[in-house]
Amino acid sequence: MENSVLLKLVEELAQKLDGEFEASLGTPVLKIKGARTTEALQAARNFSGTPCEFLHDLTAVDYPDRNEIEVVYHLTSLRGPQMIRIKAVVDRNNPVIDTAVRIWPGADFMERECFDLMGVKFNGHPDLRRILLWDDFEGHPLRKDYVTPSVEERKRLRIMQPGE
Amino acid sequence: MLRTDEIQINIGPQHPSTHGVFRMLANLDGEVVTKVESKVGYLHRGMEKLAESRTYPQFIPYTDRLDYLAAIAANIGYVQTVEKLMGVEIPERAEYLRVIFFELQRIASHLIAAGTNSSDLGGMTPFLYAMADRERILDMFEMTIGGRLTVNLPRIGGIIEPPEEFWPALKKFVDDLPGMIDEFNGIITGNEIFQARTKGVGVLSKELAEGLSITGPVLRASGVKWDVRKNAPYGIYDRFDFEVPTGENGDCFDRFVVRLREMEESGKIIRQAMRDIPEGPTFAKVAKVVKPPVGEIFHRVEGVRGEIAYYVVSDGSTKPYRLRLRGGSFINIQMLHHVVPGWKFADLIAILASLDIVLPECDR
Amino acid sequence: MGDIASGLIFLVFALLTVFSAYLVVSSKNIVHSALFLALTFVGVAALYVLMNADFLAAVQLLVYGGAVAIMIVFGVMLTLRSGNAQNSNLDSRNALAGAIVSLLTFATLGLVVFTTEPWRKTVDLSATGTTTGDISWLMLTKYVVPFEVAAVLLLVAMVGAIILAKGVNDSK
Amino acid sequence: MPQFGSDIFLLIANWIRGLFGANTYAADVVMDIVKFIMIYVVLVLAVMVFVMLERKVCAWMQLRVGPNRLGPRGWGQIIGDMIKLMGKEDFRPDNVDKWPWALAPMFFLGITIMVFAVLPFGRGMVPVDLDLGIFYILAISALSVLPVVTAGWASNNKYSLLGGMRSVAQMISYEIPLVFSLLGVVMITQTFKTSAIVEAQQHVWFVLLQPIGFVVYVIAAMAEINRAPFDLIEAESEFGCGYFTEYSGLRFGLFYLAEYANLFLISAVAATVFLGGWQGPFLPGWLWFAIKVLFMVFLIMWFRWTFPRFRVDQLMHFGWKVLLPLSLANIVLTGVGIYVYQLIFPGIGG
Repeated sequence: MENSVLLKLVEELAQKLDGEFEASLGTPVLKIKGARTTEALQAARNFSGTPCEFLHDLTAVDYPDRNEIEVVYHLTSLRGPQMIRIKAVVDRNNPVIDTAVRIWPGADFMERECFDLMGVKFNGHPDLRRILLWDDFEGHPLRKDYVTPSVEERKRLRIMQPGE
Repeated sequence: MLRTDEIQINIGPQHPSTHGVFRMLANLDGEVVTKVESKVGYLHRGMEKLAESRTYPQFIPYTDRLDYLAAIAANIGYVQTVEKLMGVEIPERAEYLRVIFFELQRIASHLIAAGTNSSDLGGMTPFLYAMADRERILDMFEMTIGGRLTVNLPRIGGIIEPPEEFWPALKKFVDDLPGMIDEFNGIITGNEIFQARTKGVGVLSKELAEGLSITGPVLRASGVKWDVRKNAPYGIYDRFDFEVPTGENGDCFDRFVVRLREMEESGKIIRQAMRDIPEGPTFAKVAKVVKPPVGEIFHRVEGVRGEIAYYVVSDGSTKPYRLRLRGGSFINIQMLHHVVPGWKFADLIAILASLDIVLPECDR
Repeated sequence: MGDIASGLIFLVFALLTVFSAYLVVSSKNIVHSALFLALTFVGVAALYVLMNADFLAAVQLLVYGGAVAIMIVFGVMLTLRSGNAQNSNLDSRNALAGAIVSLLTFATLGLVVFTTEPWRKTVDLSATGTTTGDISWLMLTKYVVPFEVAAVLLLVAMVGAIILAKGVNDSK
Repeated sequence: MPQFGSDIFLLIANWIRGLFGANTYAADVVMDIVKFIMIYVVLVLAVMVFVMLERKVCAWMQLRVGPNRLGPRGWGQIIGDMIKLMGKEDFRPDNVDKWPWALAPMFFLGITIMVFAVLPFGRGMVPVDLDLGIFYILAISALSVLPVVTAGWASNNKYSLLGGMRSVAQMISYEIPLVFSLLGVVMITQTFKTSAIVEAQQHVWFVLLQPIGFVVYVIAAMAEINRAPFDLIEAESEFGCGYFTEYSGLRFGLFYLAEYANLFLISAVAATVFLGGWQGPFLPGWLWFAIKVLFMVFLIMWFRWTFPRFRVDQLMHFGWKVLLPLSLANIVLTGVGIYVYQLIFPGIGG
């Protein structure tokens, strides 16, 4: 079965990159340190037999109790049904990770969104700006400790400041 | 060579051909676009954040609002994700009904895509034809649940059973579908001007499409034979016999034609589903309080505008710890930056039209 | 009564032409100058009509009003840097020189007109009975060589314009 | 002999002239004024009908009903549209170039109205029967580029400016095939006079003798007045509304009026030059003219509601590389045809 090949490949990769490996509902999950992301992505892209060369999704999950943010990459393929999930763990106080734009130009918007909503900084991203929220928005709303402003506060925000 | 100044022109957020509040900042050298920057986020509602404070079933109506032209696609994607996370098996009949409704929604949405594509190129009439045809699908939705645009049909564990009069209407629609597509081929696809405007315009190469994570009809128009329904089947899609239409050149014309052919294939799927659908209940037994186990799930369905994927992180409570929505539009938009420069301003409109984005899905 | 009316009409159009010609040089906004120039051309066409030169009037409208004026307006509008249209017409310090040149030109033209005998030359060829017919007759018989020479000249000018616009290197 | 019914307008004209007795000069002046007013009245009425017709035709093409609330079968909408346009606020944005902006719509309409002076609306119903008829039409309509580009520039809006830029390129390019397409007919009739051209079509319409000319004329004329599929100037999916983006109220109404007046104009010229003008059996001449104009208007609306829009460079290519050679070939063919005709029937023609 193709899936077992993939599981084995990911397991080997996990050992090589001192990451953790698990299989969650049949999907191989590779959890690594943020610094090894590019290596992991490149390796997953070039898996022999079952390459996961299509960056399906890029997002991040906030774990304030562990003081970690996981940047989650879902890699799939356009040749077969394989899919792996790579979780890159970064420090919550200083979330910095290397960009994937050099591997997939399509990571551009997804990384910008991740930066916008989760505050993860992507090293080497050509144009890392907020994308969905406005430029002078404060905070990163998808973090668990983000306090949604009250209605009054939001009304105040909606009024354009002079000079905008 | 005479040197000319560029002008920077704002297209949107209110503009007839951006289909919503999408804004592009285009640099024009005469008629030629030298650079385009897309600005999204005007419709950002923080869906992913909202999901964290809603229970699982409460979030279903939000997925309607994700892509207002293909509400059922997002609905079904979401409920399937949660079911997969919980390990719920739904009855056969419900699976078939989901396929029928999903494909009907795909046809409805592609009709709009084809119509607006034409109207963006100046041909208003096909748009109205498309609307008239789509009306019949919306009527069927209305019969079933009362809603027309944001239908909210599926539930976790099943789907609403359509009423008696739904089936003859569906049969008639599926029988008329080839005629409708012929009509479209006659009025738009075969039109000389339409072909001149779209053939060879905005070519998206196979490599670029893959690198840009593009999915859906746009990817297929670039010649990649990839359809989740076929290649990584979910639900009961492996039971149906259908083609995955692909284009050859990846130009606007191919993107248009791929959509038309997908409608035909959807018609085929519906016909097979109508033939095979068993009798029985449409709801599985699911606990009143949906409480998935701790875990993570990434589930993708072949949405109308690209793959819709949900990544749900559950901490065992009634609310998702984190819910990530991946819509086709948001990622497909990136194509504009890479493809548009060098084309004429009118081509920019044609390319955007052929991309068929829906802004709520993009901004979430 | 008819003479008075035509005299009045002449006066109106003559004033319009002269006044808009004046505004061409005095307007502060160069686009307005260009537009007034177009108006001047139209006024001249109207004067031609009053002189029974209806073909000439139509040509004046077609060529000067429909093409030359538009090219000038278009060129001025597009080469203008945005924002300073209000004060874009350069205030020439050579007003005196300009006046002298204009006067000399006017005097020369006047001299030519009045020394030609008879100065109100009317064509009595009337091969066809209409001005158009006469002009075409003359053009294709007596003046066929100048006509063709002008055509060749225009062709050369057109080729030159294309080369200027496209650039020599590009065309190789 | 003028018959009652067919030449009712001539009878009225003669009656008015009769009121002045021997004073022909006063009669001429009064008749000129009457003619001018009549042109205007006919124009406005025609435009009102066309606007309504456009909505009805487009509704019919698009499987819709169209306006159906006001008046019988919705035809009261004509009045409603007009009142709405007049009742709107005349909104002038800041930073427009005031005078050019304000005058452009008036000049646009004025130029169009001027052309109507030479059209034969029926037998003996040419307001001013100029020797130069056709040439006059072309000369005057050449001017109509100027208000468009002025409006585009003066609006101080990039959409408008781009629309204006396109208008110059488009209208000037298509003017050339337009002129040449009419030249074939002029060669056959050897006159520019519109009334004479209509007389010459007593036996055979020129659409049969000049099919290429007719096709080129219709296409070029549609481009000249910016009707779809050549409506790049106001391509709403690209530029919002092109050169009249910044206009509202009655000024917009003037553009609107002028646009439909132009539609009337090209249909009327087509009817006059190619479709035999007022010639036709049984019915009075002016009615024949109206029918032919309506037919042309319907044809052009049909094109509008079925075709997508060209791209700007395709439009240029089509104009310069297809229409212009076609119209030139048509002239050569016509010349050869006339020569051959004269060889076979010597002594006919000049």
